[in-house]
Amino acid sequence: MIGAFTITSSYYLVLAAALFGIGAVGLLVRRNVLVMFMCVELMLNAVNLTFVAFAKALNDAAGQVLVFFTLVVAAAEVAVGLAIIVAIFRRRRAATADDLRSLEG
Amino acid sequence: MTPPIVHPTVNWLAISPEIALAAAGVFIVMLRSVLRRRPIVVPLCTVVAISGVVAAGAVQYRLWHLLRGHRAMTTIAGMVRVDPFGVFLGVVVLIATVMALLLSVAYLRREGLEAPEYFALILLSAAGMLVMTTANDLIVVFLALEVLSIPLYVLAAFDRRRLSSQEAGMKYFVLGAFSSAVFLYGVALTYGATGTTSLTGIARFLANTTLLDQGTLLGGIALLLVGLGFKVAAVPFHMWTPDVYQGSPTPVTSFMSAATKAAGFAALIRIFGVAFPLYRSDWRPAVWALAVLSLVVGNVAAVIQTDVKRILAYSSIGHAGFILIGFQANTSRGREAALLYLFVYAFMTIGAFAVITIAARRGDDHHSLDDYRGLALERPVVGGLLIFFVLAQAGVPFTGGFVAKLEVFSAAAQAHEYALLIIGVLASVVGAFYYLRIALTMLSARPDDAPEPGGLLRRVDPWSGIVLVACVALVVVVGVVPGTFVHWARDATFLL
Amino acid sequence: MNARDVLGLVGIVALLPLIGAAFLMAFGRRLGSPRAGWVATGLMALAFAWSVVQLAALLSLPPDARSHVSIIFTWLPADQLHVNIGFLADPLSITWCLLVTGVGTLIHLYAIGYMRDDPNTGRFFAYFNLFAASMLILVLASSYLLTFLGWEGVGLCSYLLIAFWYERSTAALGGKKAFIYNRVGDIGFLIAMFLLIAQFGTLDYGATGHAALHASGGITTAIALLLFLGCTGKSAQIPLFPWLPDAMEGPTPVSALIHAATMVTAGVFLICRAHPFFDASHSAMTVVAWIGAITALVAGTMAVLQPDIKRVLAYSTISQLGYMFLALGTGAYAAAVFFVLMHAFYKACLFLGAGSVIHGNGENQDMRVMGALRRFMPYTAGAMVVAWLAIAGAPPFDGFWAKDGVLEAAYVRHDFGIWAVGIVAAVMTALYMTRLILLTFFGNARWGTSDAPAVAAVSGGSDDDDVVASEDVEAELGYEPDYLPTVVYGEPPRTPRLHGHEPHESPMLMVLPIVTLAVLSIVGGIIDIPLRGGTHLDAWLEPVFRGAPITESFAGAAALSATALAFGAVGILVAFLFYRRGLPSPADDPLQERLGVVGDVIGHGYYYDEAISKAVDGPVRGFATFLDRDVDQRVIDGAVNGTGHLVRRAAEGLRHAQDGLVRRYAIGIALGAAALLLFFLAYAGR
Amino acid sequence: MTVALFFIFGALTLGAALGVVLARNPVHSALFLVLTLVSVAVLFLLQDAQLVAAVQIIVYAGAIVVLFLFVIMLLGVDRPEQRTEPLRFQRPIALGLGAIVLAEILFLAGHRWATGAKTVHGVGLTGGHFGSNIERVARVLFTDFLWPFQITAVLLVIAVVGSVVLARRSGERPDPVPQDGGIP
Amino acid sequence: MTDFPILTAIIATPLIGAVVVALLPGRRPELVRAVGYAFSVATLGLACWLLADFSTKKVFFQFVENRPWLPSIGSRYIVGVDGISLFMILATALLIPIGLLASQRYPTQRPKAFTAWFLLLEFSLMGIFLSLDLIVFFLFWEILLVPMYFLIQGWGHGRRQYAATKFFIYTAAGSSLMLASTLILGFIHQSQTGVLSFDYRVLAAWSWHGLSSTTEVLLFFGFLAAFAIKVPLVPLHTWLPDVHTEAPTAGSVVLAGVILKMGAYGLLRFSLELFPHASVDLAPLLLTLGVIGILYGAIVAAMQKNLKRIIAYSSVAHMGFVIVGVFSLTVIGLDGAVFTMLSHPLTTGALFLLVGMLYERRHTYEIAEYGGIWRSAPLLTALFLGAMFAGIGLPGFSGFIGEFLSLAGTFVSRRPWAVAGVVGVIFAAVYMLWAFQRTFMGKPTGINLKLPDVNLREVMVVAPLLALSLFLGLYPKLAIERVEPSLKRTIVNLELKTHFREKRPKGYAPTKLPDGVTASQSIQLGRGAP
Repeated sequence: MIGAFTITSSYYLVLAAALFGIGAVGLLVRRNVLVMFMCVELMLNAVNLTFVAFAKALNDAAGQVLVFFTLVVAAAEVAVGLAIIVAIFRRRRAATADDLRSLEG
Repeated sequence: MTPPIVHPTVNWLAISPEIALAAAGVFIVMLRSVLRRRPIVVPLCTVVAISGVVAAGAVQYRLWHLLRGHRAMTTIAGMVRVDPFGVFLGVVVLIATVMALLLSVAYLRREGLEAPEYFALILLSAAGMLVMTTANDLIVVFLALEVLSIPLYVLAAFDRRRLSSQEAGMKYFVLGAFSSAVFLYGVALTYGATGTTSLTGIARFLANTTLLDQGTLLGGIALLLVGLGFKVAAVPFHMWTPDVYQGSPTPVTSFMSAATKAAGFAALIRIFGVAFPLYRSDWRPAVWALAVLSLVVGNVAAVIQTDVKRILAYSSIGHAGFILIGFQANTSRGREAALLYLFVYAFMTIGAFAVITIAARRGDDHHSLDDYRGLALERPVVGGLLIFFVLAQAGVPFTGGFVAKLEVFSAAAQAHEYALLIIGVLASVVGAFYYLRIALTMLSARPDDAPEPGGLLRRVDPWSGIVLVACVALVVVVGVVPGTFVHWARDATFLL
Repeated sequence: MNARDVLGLVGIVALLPLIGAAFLMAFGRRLGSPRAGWVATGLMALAFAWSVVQLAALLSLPPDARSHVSIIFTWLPADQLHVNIGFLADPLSITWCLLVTGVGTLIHLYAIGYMRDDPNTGRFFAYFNLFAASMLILVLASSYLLTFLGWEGVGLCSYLLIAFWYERSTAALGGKKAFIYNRVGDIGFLIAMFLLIAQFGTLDYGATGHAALHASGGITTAIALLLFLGCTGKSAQIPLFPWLPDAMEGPTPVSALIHAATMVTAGVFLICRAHPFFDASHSAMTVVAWIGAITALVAGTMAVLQPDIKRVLAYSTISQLGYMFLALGTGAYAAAVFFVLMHAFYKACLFLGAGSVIHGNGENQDMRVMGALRRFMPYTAGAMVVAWLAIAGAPPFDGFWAKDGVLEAAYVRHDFGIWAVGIVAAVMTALYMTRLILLTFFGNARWGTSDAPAVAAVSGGSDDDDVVASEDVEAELGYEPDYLPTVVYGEPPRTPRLHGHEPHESPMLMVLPIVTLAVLSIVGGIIDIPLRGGTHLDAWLEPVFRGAPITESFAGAAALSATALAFGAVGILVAFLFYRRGLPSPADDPLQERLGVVGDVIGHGYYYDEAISKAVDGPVRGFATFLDRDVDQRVIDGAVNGTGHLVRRAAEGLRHAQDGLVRRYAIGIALGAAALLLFFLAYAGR
Repeated sequence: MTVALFFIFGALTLGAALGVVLARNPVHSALFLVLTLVSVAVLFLLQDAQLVAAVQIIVYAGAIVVLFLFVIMLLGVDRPEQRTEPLRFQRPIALGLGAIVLAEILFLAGHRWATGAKTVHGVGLTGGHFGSNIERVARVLFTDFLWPFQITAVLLVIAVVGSVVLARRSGERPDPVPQDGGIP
Repeated sequence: MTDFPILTAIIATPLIGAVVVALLPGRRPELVRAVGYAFSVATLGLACWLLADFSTKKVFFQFVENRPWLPSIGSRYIVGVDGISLFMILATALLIPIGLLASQRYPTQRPKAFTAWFLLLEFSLMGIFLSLDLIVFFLFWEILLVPMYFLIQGWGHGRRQYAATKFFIYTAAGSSLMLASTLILGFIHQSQTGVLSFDYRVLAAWSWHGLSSTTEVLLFFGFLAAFAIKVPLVPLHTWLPDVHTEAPTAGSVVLAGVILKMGAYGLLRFSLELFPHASVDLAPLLLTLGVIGILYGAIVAAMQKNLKRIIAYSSVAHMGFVIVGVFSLTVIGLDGAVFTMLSHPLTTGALFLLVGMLYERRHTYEIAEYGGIWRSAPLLTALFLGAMFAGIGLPGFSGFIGEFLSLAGTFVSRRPWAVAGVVGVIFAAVYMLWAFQRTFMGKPTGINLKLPDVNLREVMVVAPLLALSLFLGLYPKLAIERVEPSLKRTIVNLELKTHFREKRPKGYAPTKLPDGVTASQSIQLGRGAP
């Protein structure tokens, strides 16, 4: 019964899409910049999951290779992003995105 | 048992511009760590940076002559494709880079921001842009996007004394990360739909296969468009632009506006031209909408702005709209127009930002129109140059801006995109309004109690002078005798 | 040098005063008074002499050959249209030349005296000469277009001369009014020319004259009526007459020359010139005749109660011009021309006499404060009495013959209605002229013992509401101006400004022309006495009007003359009845009291002018204001600026969206992504 | 077995992701993030991606999240966030957009997601004589993806330089002009 | 001598002058002025030489030069002159030195920049009237805005910023649509024939059979948008009074004198040839707008309280005559239109100069501030009288010839419009005489009693214009015989391309070309013909 029910890559892809959606919504609704970054990580993870699922579906190792690049990018982004937050935080004791609105119009 | 790993052949000439820039960047970092805080380090780094750009430029020159006449080099497992198109935009990037570097010299000294890392970051970002111009694989495009963006996030936030600078960096970063995640998801979907990330591979696959389920591919295309639309500041992905342009140090803004746009459009045109030509009837309407929105929003929103940098930011959104017109036509003429526009725009915008860099008082914080009141009266040359550049951006005849707009509009006319054409010409009229507003302000007398415009400006430093002269010369020459430049752009339109 | 060569130089007639005008415009101020006047007069005299030479040259030719066109150069070669600057010398034009230069010379002479003390004599004579030149071009032109040039030229000079004393608002308004009324008429002239171009492709008198013979009735009627519209403007006929009374604001020689003797007869001239079109259209002729008759009567009644000596003469001129059109309308062209000539003599005499009276009477032109002046200015009085008899139609003065010819023509053509109106109008003529003479030269002397208020308010022209007191004028200018606005009906009598002096006769320079014209009024009729062998003028003009309906000589002519005389006598008698002792006091006019409301109506010119002024000030100005304020500024410019505001409003909205919050910006990106996906979902791939 | 694992870890992934978004305290968010990453790593394992799964845990959970926590602690921003959303319509729009985008992706993809060509790069996950997963990945990475691999090197240099520049103490050099007035 | 590129010289001389002036030291205004005069007078000299060399026999373009400019879109630098443009060139060349001379004393500030912009203005105007390539034409058309903008902005009065911006945006909006239409036209031509060219002669020889009627009408409106705003046609005129009121005298002179003619010139040169069917079909509309312009301009002018606004609205009325003349579609009407275009610069130019002189004395344009000027300034008044009556259209002055021919031509083809237009003749007298009365007549008070009269320089500025107006009024043949071959060609082409001839009123003789010119040559606009 269970054997008849197989998990195709579509399941993973839908799961990844949902994860991407959660990450995106999280970025929109959270004010803490750090949490916003985490949401970006969620989105990137969703993409990784997508890559891996496609790699499986297409029987292509390249899909898994792409995950590495995503990882590197995520790491680099986090490093720089956190540095920016630290720099700002030194000036102002505030970490929410809504506090930074001197530039507008 | 297992077959040996065969490393791909590398055509070093094809990637040497990137290598030159990256090497110069890394070299600067090394110098910084070796020389520490000796006074020699900044001039030395400047020289190294400029040498790097010049070296890259020399290679591009060589490549141009090698490749002109519809030839291309593909190397490193097909990931790099050097063709006249890439070289042309690479040259635009390099021009923007060297001019931004020249502008930075005096600026950094004035603002007390002198740091070798600044030059390194600009060079590395430029290297990313060059990678972008020759990228033949979606993942390379993505990585190039990151390589060019991350230094820009840092550079935007480079002025530690100004919170607005840090805010700009922050906003740019958050939105950039968001949009690149979206772009990456687009890459993933495209990969899933075609089994490859290589542009030529995608094209080959799509040419040979009839997809019954196009959904994944179309979703991928849409998300790719979002990510690149963000980079070129197309509406509705534009909202970072005014804030970031305003907050960033002005030379960085000039670099961003000219070079990033060139790189972004390089990717946009190449991806959609090479990989998805068969889907043009699908993506052209979408680009049409982006173009119209960019034209309207960019030009209309600028009308009531009071900060000069912000006005130019909105205008750059409008310019993205004009370039999108050329892109949207999806013809050789359209690409030619877009290329010429990017070329001319680099000079027009850097020229304008150069004047703003020079005229800004120390602190880089006084860019409201009131601060520019009377500038053209009291400093006729500097003020007159800004007027010249904004008029060129408005598309006044006998400037490159006019020729560029003309080319873009003719592409639309040839492609029978009449609605887009008319919206474009009307948008350029609305645009003229705020450009004139800048001119008008600079020509009207300053109240007696207001501080002198231009602040400490007594003499234009020679490096900025070179930039200004070059920009004026190029904008005028393209406007008066456009033949040669149009010819170059036409030679560069060849994609496949 | 044969006669044709001489006729080829007919242009010199016009050229002489033109040279004078140009010369005086340049040097008139330096020349000063009276030298400028002498220059102008001399040139006019020369022109007269040359006209006489032209006359002789024409006479030397056989009657049928008395027409010569001399082309100077091509003026307007546009497509098929080809208009030359060319002069046509024929009996008609030379007649007018003689009139203009002859009477013109006399009036120039008079003006030397009249304008002696004016600081702007040079300018005056420049305009005067320019007027003469324009008038001569008008009559000598060989095409409608060149006539139109002269036509407008005289209009210009009329404007400049009426408004010569520009500091007086009534003069300025009078000039403007004259020009604009004339322009209204010009529309007719212009459209007539367009019609000629459209139909015949030419504006040449000769060619159109021939073409008119073959043109359809509708076209000829249209052309004739349109030309006549032009004539009503220039010759002050109904409906375009109100400018002429206000034209009296000009110096009196101007009134005499332009607004009595010459310019106003241009309309008569034009119809004579264009007679083929009128000949071909009976309905147009009828219109002309009736308009003329009604004008003669109506203007005559308007003149009856006018207090101002010049305004009486102005209305009289309108009325007399009506007679001329009456004659034209009945086809009696020669009679009309004869009337023009005779009218020129006696009306010029009357105007110059009036000028002399005004001049000798402390610049007063209010007849109510005159009286018994014959003792102080005998020559003027004598001359004016002669002219009075002439205009009233007493034989054997020239007016008798002229009026007789006109009325007879109407009667013969069986236009009895017109004839009757003409006869009644003759009563009016006799009445108001007798009143004028009696009030001015006879009866009690009212100029010394005025019961008028010490400071008389002098109101301006009828369509001007700003009130100018003479003292104010003096105070303003720092000197006493030697001119004042004309007196309009209903105005209180003015204080004579004799300052203790008595009225005096004018100098010889002014008297001489008056007397000459009086003599001409007596004997002038000789040229066209309706007796066998006496119709010189008819014979002279016959080649011009060939093809026009012939007026048969009529057996009952004597009876008709008697009737007219009888009616004229009635008018004179009525005037004597009321005015033989002058006025009881300057403020009381017995006839006016007797007429009551009717008096007010005719005194105000049937309120015609007032009605027009009201209309212009009310609805017309209101409409223009509406166009300016509401349509132009609010709607049209409002739409333009509204577009700008719309853009601005949109920009405000966009600025509002750009609220500085990075999460909002992210929403923008997400929104874009959703929209793009939606687009690909809904549209793409199909 | 795989079905059960998928549903368990799938649910865990989504739940933890929701936890990241919903947790008021950033520290909790970071911990939920770790949970998400680990769950995803398990899902990787289920898809024959052993190397990637390992790297996922080492790099992501091990390095990146630690970095997050480090910064949270450094800055002392572990105060809970206000529940109320100050921006009007932000949440409904965000949720609506999220739902729409998700629905659109799912609808667009339809039944078949992976429509692409198989094994374009010549190295499949299974089959062929390419050895283990690590070898297969390495084979592709160092041949076809050599150029991107080199670019990542530049990217890391940039990350280092950028972080250093930004995080450097601004007190290194005295500010020559008065600072900004700050933001109201 | 025939090889000398005289047209290029005419275009380039002012440009060189502007550059030279810009390079001169700003501290030597007298030197700047001298150089300005030198270059503008040199241009005038070249223009007169052109007039002398211009053949009255040739129907097509003369002195044509043809060089590549922007090959990618087939745009070439093609200049040529025919009767239509010849007198626009002359009018421009005449008004520029006069404008400079008029500005010698006032405005006082920054003479160098003023002179340079003024010469640039001349440069662009010459380019507009000589270009035969639609793109190059647009190039000059658009660049004109820049010097004009800076002249108004830098040397205008009161609300000059508003006026300058309004001018720029308003006219740019119109011309942007023209650009769009030009490009569409060119590329439709390319798609049909494979040749990408913006040579007006090439397009004119093709468009009449190459375009669908809807396309033709739409493109016609695209061009009309630019031309109608420049003319200006009611209701697109409201920029004009604002701009005139605020512009410096010299700017007003050139604006009213030449810039307004650009629109009519464009209609005549481009619309009639490129869109013959639309021109014929829409002629009633344009005629109606023209007549409305005549009447509306005159009525609104009468209500103005500002001298410059009066003259501005009078220009609207005068340009109405031009439009009526053009769309009468008769040779006489076109003669009248072109003649008005030639005459209006003279008369209105003189009026603006004189009003400018009043402004220099009193620093106001408000009529209420004046009164009785005649006494203190008789010479000024005399000049004004002359200019006024020349403007009213008194026979003997050039204005009359133009109006007369325009209306006569209209009457020949379409009577009701002509009759309505004639009424404007009255209104012209009303508003001008009224303004004159209030300004110059009446009793002077206060400062008006002691206004200085015009000096020799000021007489020298105005007198030539009036003298020319008088000369042309008496000898219009000088212009008409040079203009008419071109106009005949235009009408013949119109008749050949459309079935317009059949619609003519009965008895209207078909227009004939001069001997030796074939119909096909005419439609080709003489391209390739000797």
